[in-house]
Amino acid sequence: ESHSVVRMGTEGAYAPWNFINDAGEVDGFERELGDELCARAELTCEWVTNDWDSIIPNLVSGNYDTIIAGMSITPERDEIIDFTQEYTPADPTAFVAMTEDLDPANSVIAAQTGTIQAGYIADQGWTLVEFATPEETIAAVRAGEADAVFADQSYLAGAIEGQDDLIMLEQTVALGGGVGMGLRESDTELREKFDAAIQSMKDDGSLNELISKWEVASLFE
Amino acid sequence: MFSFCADPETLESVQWLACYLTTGKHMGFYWSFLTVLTLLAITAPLALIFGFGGAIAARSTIAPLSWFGKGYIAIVRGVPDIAFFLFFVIALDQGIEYLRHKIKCPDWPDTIRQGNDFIVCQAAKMPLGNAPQWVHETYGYFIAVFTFAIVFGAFAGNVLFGAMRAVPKPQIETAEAYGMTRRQSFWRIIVPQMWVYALPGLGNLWMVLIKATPLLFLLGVEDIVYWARELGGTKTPRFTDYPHGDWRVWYFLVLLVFYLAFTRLSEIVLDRVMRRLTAGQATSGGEAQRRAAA
Amino acid sequence: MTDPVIEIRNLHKSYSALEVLKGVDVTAPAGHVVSLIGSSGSGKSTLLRCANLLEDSQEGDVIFCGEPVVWKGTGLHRHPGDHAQMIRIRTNLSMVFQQFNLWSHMTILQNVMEAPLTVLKRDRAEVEASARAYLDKVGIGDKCDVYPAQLSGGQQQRAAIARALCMEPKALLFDEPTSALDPELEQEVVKVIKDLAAEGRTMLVVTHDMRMARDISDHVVFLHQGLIEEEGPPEAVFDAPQSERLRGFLSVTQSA
Amino acid sequence: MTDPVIEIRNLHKSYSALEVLKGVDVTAPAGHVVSLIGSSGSGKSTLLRCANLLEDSQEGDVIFCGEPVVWKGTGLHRHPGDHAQMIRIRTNLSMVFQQFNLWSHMTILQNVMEAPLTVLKRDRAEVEASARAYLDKVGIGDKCDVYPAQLSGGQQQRAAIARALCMEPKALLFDEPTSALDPELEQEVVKVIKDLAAEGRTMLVVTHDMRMARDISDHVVFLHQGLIEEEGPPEAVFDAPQSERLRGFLSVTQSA
Amino acid sequence: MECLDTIADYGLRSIGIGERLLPRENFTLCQQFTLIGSGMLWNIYFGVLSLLAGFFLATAVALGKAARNPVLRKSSEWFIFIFRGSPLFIQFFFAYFLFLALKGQYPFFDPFTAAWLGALLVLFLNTSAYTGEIFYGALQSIPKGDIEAADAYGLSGWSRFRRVIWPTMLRLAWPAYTNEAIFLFHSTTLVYFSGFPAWQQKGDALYYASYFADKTFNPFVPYPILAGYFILLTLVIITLMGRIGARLNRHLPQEAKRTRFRFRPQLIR
Ligand SMILES: Nc1ncnc2c1ncn2[C@@H]1O[C@H](COP(=O)(O)OP(=O)(O)OP(=O)(O)O)[C@@H](O)[C@H]1O
Ligand SMILES: Nc1ncnc2c1ncn2[C@@H]1O[C@H](COP(=O)(O)OP(=O)(O)OP(=O)(O)O)[C@@H](O)[C@H]1O
Ligand SMILES: [Mg+2]
Ligand SMILES: [Mg+2]
Repeated sequence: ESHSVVRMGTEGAYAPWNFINDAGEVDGFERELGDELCARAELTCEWVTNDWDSIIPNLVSGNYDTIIAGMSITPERDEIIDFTQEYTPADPTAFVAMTEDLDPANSVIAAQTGTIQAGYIADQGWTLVEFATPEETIAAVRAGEADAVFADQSYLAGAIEGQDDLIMLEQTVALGGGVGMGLRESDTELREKFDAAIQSMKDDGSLNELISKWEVASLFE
Repeated sequence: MFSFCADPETLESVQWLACYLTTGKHMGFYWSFLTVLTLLAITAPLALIFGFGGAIAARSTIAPLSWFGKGYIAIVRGVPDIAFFLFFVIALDQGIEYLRHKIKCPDWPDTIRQGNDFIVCQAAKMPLGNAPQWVHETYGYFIAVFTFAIVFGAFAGNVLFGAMRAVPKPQIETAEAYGMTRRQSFWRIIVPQMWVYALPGLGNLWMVLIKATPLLFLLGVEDIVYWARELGGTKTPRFTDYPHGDWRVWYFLVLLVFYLAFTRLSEIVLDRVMRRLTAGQATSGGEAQRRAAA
Repeated sequence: MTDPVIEIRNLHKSYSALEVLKGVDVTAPAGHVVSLIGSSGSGKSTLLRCANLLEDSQEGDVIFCGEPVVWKGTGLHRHPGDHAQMIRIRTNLSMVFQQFNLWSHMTILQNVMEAPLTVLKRDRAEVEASARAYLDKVGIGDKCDVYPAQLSGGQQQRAAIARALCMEPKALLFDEPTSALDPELEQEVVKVIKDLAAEGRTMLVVTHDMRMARDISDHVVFLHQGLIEEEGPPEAVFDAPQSERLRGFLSVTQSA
Repeated sequence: MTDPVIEIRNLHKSYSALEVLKGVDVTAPAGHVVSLIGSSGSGKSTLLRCANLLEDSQEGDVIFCGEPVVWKGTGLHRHPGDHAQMIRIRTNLSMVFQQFNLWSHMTILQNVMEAPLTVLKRDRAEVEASARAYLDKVGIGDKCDVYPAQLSGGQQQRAAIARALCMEPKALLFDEPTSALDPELEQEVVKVIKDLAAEGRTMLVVTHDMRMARDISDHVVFLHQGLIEEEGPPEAVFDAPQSERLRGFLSVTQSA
Repeated sequence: MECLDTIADYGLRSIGIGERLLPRENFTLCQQFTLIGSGMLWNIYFGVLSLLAGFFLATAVALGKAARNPVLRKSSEWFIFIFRGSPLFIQFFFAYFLFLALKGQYPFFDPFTAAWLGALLVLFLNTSAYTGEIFYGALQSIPKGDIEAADAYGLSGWSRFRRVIWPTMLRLAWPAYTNEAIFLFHSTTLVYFSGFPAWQQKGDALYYASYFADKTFNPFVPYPILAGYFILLTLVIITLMGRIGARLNRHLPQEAKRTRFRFRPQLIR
């Protein structure tokens, strides 16, 4: 199967990984990374945004060819689709609250509906309140509806920048694996191309450069 | 947009706002209003046609056709539009590609379902894999229109079915007594008279349809609500030249005004139509009109 | 002039439990006017409605111009079996309803032109001319462009008569065509009916007006509780009624 | 018996451009029956409708039992100003409509009982008894529990009459109360009207039946093109008509 | 039976009774049916209460809009306009926002930011506006003769309304009102989808359906299950409303029985 144009599916609502910039285009760490990978693999690429909820079904159904949307590699996902090797290491999950002294077990923790973070809080038996968008989780803390937000550190860092009332707590939790690019299981050829391209970026250090530029995760050793 | 927008940090508030409101992202926002309006303009007549077809089928004396019509009206009407949009569009898309695949690549060796994947030959892709982005977007848009029309067609079918039955029996009987066939009395008496009974229901449906457009994003179309959320959310200086706090309230207020204005416009038009339909009729509406005119 | 145009034989009709017609025979030869009289609720309107197949009857025959209606099913499930035949009969048989039943969404002129245009497919200009002529004839030529709801009762009734005439049918069914008309107009209608009969059209007329029945009829049928109690030429029926019931029915009219 | 119960003075009424009543005076003393005759479209129904305030009139007065209707506004905006008064007048003034206007969602018995129960707040058992009695009186006691759509034209008209009678009002307005009735029933209705007059009730009756008008009336009013052309006791009006128009109108009736 | 256990564990999960944790892996069909069904409790709760309460407000609003009194008329018109003129989720957004603000001021408003009260209130007002407009439309097409006869017999005010206008209004409005009832139940899926937060993973049917879709990456199982539940619910609504509708129309001649046996050779008529 040949791909004359590779359609790259992303969400566009998860800075700094991927977001829509002032010009209305997809921007962020993954945009830059994806463009570089396509250049190295000598592919013509096109960017497509899709709602997070249906991002995997639409890939499987062939509406685009890759998912490059800050998606952690988990065993469950890996059963349905294939992943390239990870292009960032696991990003820790962190809390943001109004005060330093937060005891998660006796607080109301906000998370985005259906995320692994929400699942984790439910597992712990803490009081979970779920909102449809990450934006609302932060608003809820400010409004006093929740005591803390539980989300990816890189996202929280970007979201509270310049907002003095909110504090990122020291405590972090490691959830999920590294982030990789998702592809259809039948699309082995394309996966190999991207794998090779990621490897070459790892090898020449350009990947680490990108990671530190966008502050999305820790660097590769 | 404006030449002075080069370095937004130095701007005064008015200029800043002018620059802010003309970013590419805002252009997307403005454009999406047009998207929504065209969606409505295409969906409404299409849904009416589907509904009319459904109602006619449901009234048919041929059992299978009548079951089909009633089934369509009852089942599609039964599913919440959100739930319908969440799986139907993908299914529809796959269905189209499946058919194209059967026609275009009859001797394709592999199966279409490979594990979790749905794979058809390149020629059967809809639109073709190498088509430019706007073709993909237009295709997605029309799939969305079609889906909306199917859903709202079922409701329109129900309204029209009821309206056809509300036409007083003697009126139809008279037509038959004058030798009109069922078909003739349907088109000459029932259809013209049913609008009076159907219009309030259809008007309501139109209002509901307008309010359903925020669901467009579920169908992969970037609509006004998507942009309002996107633009209104808190922006930190790292990712934008125009940082601001949570401005969703303001953006949603803009949407509110848009929807209210559009509703008002629709009401005025519907009111005119209703006035025409009730003119001279022996109903309280016609009576009120007569008294008002006096 | 003796071929029957409308022939009804042994007609039975029930509304679920209520038997309204219990075996009625009526024959109307070409160019004849047959009047149906009888007390309220005796089944006169029902008989007319059965004659042009608006109601299904359970037993008996309806024969129009020598052609018997083809039935399908029996008893309560009996209904006309040949659609084309039904249409053919109805276009040759116009009815004026007791409640007028003008189409409320059309102006008076449109009401009159509707069936000739859509059913008979006649030429529009020609139909319009004849519609206006008929409306003038019944005296409401000035009400062409108003809706039925804006007419007085008598005006509506006259519009309904014009509508039936404009079909120029072989036979007409009138259900109390003068109930809402003043004596002057009633005389006009009597004249119209007589003219129609002279043109060779056949008519079944339900009426409560004995004077009119006597004036126009070639034959009078007295219906009582779903059966024909007595019938005959008007002179016989009105001047020498045989049955007790008919004598009772007529006495009030005569005495006054 | 000479206090006027219904008094209409110089009444003017237009439907937008069409002037239907052009200054009409009608007086009906207690226990009197006043008949309105006139050709179709002359404004008889309109006059009745103005009398019980269903239509707003533009000029003139309506006086019921000596109490003049209070108006608000002028000209085309004139309408009754005192709601309580309007209700009071209407409950004492029942109307039988030309098109019957039975409430289609109620059975015949419910139709008759409705107003006495909800407006007059009379006792249910008593109202039911009297409703059944009135329905029997008009000969449709067996149709108590069916809906109007299942009745013949004459039966509907009789139900409408029973509905009006059951209100036991001071005055009644009849709009062609016998149009759908056969002569026998018509005589029944004439008898009912005479009985009511004997009980002291006042009536305004629109009719096309000159015989009936002569039978029942104390006073006959001939309406022509929105004006009273002639009026007087029945003998005078019918036997010695003064005006050209009335003579023309009556000639058809007499001659036959 | 394994499935019975699942039902026991999760049947009432949406209202916080039963298993604390949602299933995490090896999702069975039974689990999906049970949890989504459990979520339906909320959809039914929101739908039934707001529909019942809305019926009365809608009647009042429709009468208000038809009233001569300009204050009544204008306020009814504006009420209908605002709630019918804006998408439900914007109403949810502003209501939540407003309740949050009020809560900061007055403790009375504490429960309003929870869906069970806040969303219910919004849905109630929303359906009242839509239904009010439907009823108003029906009021406009009541046959003139019916009202005239009522007027002529001195029926006025409340009794004229209750005995003559109201039954006819309902009869004329019924098909559209049935549609509105269905729409209302459908809109209850928006409560947690975009509007109010879900606490402790207690949500409505759509909440659980998208939970499963998210975990299994397969929209073709949970959403059709959800659709199936709603079709059932809709059929119940249609049946109930149809019964009432038949009662409202019981005076019309029963034509259906007769025509059923007719076969007409045309495909379309
Ligand atoms: N709602 C209306 N709008 C406009 N014109 C009307 C309306 N109702 C009646 N008219 C006109 O007013 C005139 C008088 O009508 P009305 O019903 O009073 O006549 P009528 O004397 O009762 O006649 P009939 O004996 O035929 O019942 C008629 O010419 C009629 O066309
Ligand atoms: N749709 C119906 N359902 C049940 N019964 C009906 C129906 N239509 C008429 N009837 C009954 O059938 C009988 C005959 O009615 P029909 O209308 O033929 O009487 P009619 O002779 O025309 O009387 P009128 O002179 O009063 O018009 C009446 O008793 C009536 O109640
Ligand atoms: Mg009859
Ligand atoms: Mg009249």
